[in-house]
Amino acid sequence: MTMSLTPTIRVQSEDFDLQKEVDKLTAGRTDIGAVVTFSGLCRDEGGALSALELEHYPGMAEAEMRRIAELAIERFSLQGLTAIHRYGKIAPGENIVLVIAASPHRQAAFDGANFVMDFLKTSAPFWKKEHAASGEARGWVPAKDADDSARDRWSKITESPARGG
Amino acid sequence: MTMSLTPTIRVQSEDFDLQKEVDKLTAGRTDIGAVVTFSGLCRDEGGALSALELEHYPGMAEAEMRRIAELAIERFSLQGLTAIHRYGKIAPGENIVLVIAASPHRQAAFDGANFVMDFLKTSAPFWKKEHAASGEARGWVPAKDADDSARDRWSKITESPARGG
Amino acid sequence: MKVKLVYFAWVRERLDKPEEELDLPETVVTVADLLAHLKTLGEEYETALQHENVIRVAINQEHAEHDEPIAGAREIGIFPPMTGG
Amino acid sequence: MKVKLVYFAWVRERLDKPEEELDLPETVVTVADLLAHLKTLGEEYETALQHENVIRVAINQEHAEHDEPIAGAREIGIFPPMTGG
Repeated sequence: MTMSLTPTIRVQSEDFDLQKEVDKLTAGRTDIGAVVTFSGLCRDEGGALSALELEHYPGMAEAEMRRIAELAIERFSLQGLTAIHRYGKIAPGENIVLVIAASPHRQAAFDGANFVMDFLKTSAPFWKKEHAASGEARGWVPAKDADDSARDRWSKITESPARGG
Repeated sequence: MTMSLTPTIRVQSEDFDLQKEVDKLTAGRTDIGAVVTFSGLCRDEGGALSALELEHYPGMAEAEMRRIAELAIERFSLQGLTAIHRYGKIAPGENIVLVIAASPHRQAAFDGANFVMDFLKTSAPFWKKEHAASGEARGWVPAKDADDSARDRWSKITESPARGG
Repeated sequence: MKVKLVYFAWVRERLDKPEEELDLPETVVTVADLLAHLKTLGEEYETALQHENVIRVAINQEHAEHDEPIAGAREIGIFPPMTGG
Repeated sequence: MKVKLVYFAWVRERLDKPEEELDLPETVVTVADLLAHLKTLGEEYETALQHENVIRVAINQEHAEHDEPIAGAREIGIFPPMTGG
């Protein structure tokens, strides 16, 4: 179960397909019982935005995502983990980020994907700039304290309250 | 946000495609920020199983799934929810169940999908029979106390510890 | 009172039928009464329903406790604890 | 000490350049020293780095605290708090 496993990490401008990415993770395997995916999408904030522009630190972005993914694999004994983050201009309704976690039982898959998202938000070097509906740049999205709190809860919890099969 | 929304509920023998089901949920919308999917897969238990056979109570299965879905939509203010459960013979590595939850922010989507799975396991009328690698029936899967505990934790938590954006 | 009974999983297998119509005596008021009555109908019922505490019942396709009345039931489902998902 | 500096998001925009090579004086030992030194290089540096407590720094593509030494750094990234995901 805890063979050293390599997460799939990608930073790309193209979109991704959930089913194809899940298939890559589960192909030929009959020991995976649960797969959780998280997709983060661009919202238009009630029509105020025409796009988000995602900037990243090439090299470091992949390295941080890999570090976070490996922490999650270790902590939740995952059987597979994929993290894909897009960059460039992204329109409302489009995908920004995908995390997939696979495990024998469901709670570890939920926790693994949730953990990766919380750390990715606060430590992977990506920045969002808003483009107004009118077209001009509206400025950079400020970091949220709520994201720090979401990350910090993982240092308080030693084990999850319930573990279903 | 809290317009009355109808969950998509299906009980079917065919497989499903994650991306297609997510697309149906998010089509034409620009207010969804987070989509969490859970897929439950058939495991072969270390090579011991050749298949799981899923029996269900037609009519009641859909009704219970809808009831659980509506509870989740209300409790987590979800923007969309899909629950699909397969029946019949399912081979190791194949999908059994899919839950998709959509919301503006990530924690509600995680909680919504997790909640639906916990209740679906304990109250949707489905039963699993194991078929041994040799082919003959091995008997019915017993219910697990861990599944009851996983469900019961939702009556203790009034609000989730952290809510990131 | 005429009612349709539907059985699932090992309850169905032990009774060797998926459903039946039964005419219940007046004395059968609750779910527990129904289970007790069924156990008088033959050995296969006794075997299928022997562990009454694990037997789940649905009245008109909604879960029901053992102390609930069955008045108004058109269809009663009897089955083991659920193991889907 | 010669080092490559790379800038992102509003730090990059305020400095109006994505990167540069700098020769740092011996007195620059920590990340905080580096930020203080940069602020002496011109008004745009002062503006970009004025709120030092929110400025994040990575040494050789790994996050670094402001009190960490920069010895051995080939590349130093300077940027605002991250907002990906």
